[in-house]
Amino acid sequence: MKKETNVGILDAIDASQVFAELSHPLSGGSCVFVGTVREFTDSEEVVSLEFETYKAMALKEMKKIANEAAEKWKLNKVIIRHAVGIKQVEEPVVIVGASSAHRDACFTACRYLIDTLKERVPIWKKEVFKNKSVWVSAHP
Amino acid sequence: MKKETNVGILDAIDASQVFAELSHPLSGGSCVFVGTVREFTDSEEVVSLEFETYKAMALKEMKKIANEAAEKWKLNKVIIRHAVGIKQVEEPVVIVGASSAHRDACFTACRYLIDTLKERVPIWKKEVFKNKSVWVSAHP
Amino acid sequence: MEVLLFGIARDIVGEGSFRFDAGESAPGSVSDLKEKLKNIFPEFRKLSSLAVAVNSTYAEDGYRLKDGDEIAIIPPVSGG
Amino acid sequence: MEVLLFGIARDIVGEGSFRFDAGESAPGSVSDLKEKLKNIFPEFRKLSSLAVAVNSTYAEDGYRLKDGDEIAIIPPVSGG
Repeated sequence: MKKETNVGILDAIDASQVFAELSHPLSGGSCVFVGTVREFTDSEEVVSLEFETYKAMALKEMKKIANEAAEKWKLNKVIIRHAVGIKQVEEPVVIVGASSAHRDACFTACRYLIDTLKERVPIWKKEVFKNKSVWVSAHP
Repeated sequence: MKKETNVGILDAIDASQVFAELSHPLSGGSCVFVGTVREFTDSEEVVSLEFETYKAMALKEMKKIANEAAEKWKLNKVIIRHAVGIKQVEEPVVIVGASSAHRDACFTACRYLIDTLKERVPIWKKEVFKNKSVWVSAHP
Repeated sequence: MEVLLFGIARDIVGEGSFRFDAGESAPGSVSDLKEKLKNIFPEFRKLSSLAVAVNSTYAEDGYRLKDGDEIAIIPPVSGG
Repeated sequence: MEVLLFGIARDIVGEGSFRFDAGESAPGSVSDLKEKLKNIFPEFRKLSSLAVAVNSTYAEDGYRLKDGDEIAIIPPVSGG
């Protein structure tokens, strides 16, 4: 596959260069989603989020997801990056994006990237509230 | 309406701060689309694009579109900006984005912003090829 | 009555605006304006669409043009 | 046989890994591993789901665990 894909597990997400990174002479557009820490979950105030990962597997799954997207749609570049460690409200924790000749492909692919990452990539999020902390989605 | 909307007609699009601008403590994510100049249109090599606008009306329509999106979906911030003048291959010409508590809203809104901008905002694009130039969409 | 011209509309007329003399020849409505323009410049008939803005808002065909209105011809838009 | 633990799995066991002694008590397959773990630590039964990765790839229940496999317990993921 000749598509350029770029995945990573990082201490912090820098969104400032993502559109420059996705830029390609054959692309008419890029679509990027950034996930950030929200202040409230079910009206409970979140102090911070803690992310941990099984890094070797996470990188492998992210690479698979990027390649799947590049096979499903005509993309020129794909990026998937996730942060680990303690994150405060408004901090970015994940960034996914794609560039393509026509906007349909990059929009649909971008949505696929984040939806599939949430389903499959071994990353665990603990919500820290004032008086307790909870591993998200752990229990039904 | 209390949503923050920000529209503009500019000489150049700077995508580096857009996620910082869309950041909001009640947002769990932001979706941004950037349109760039593509090297080929129907396999003809594009030298550059020239954009002109009816600025007063363009700003008014962009504001309307941002407000429509903020009424249709639960958004915390909305951005719509378009460049004018001569643009080379890979240069950004338009940026639209939204942030929201849940990602469904910002993805759907972002798509609405760019689709509706293309339908209604009075901006005209001339494709400059080696031996001719064409006002895009002018003729059937 | 002055009409602002953009994009291919400006190229067809050869200037950034077009003036109708007051009196009989001045168009009374948006549809009248479009028709008169197409008669003077037949190239307008070849466009995919033709809209008119009054005071920087899209105007319906039936809108009656008034003194002081800012009028603009909007050929097919192609932003993005 | 050592099993890597992450997230709530690590909290349940109280350590980052768990060791099965060789011989009879060592699980032979992925499903066997899950069952043995649930018997030793009943808290695993309360989770929304429980997956196993072998050599950093999701493994089917029927997979036969081999010497040298890197084995990890994958509780419900929650990235993004």
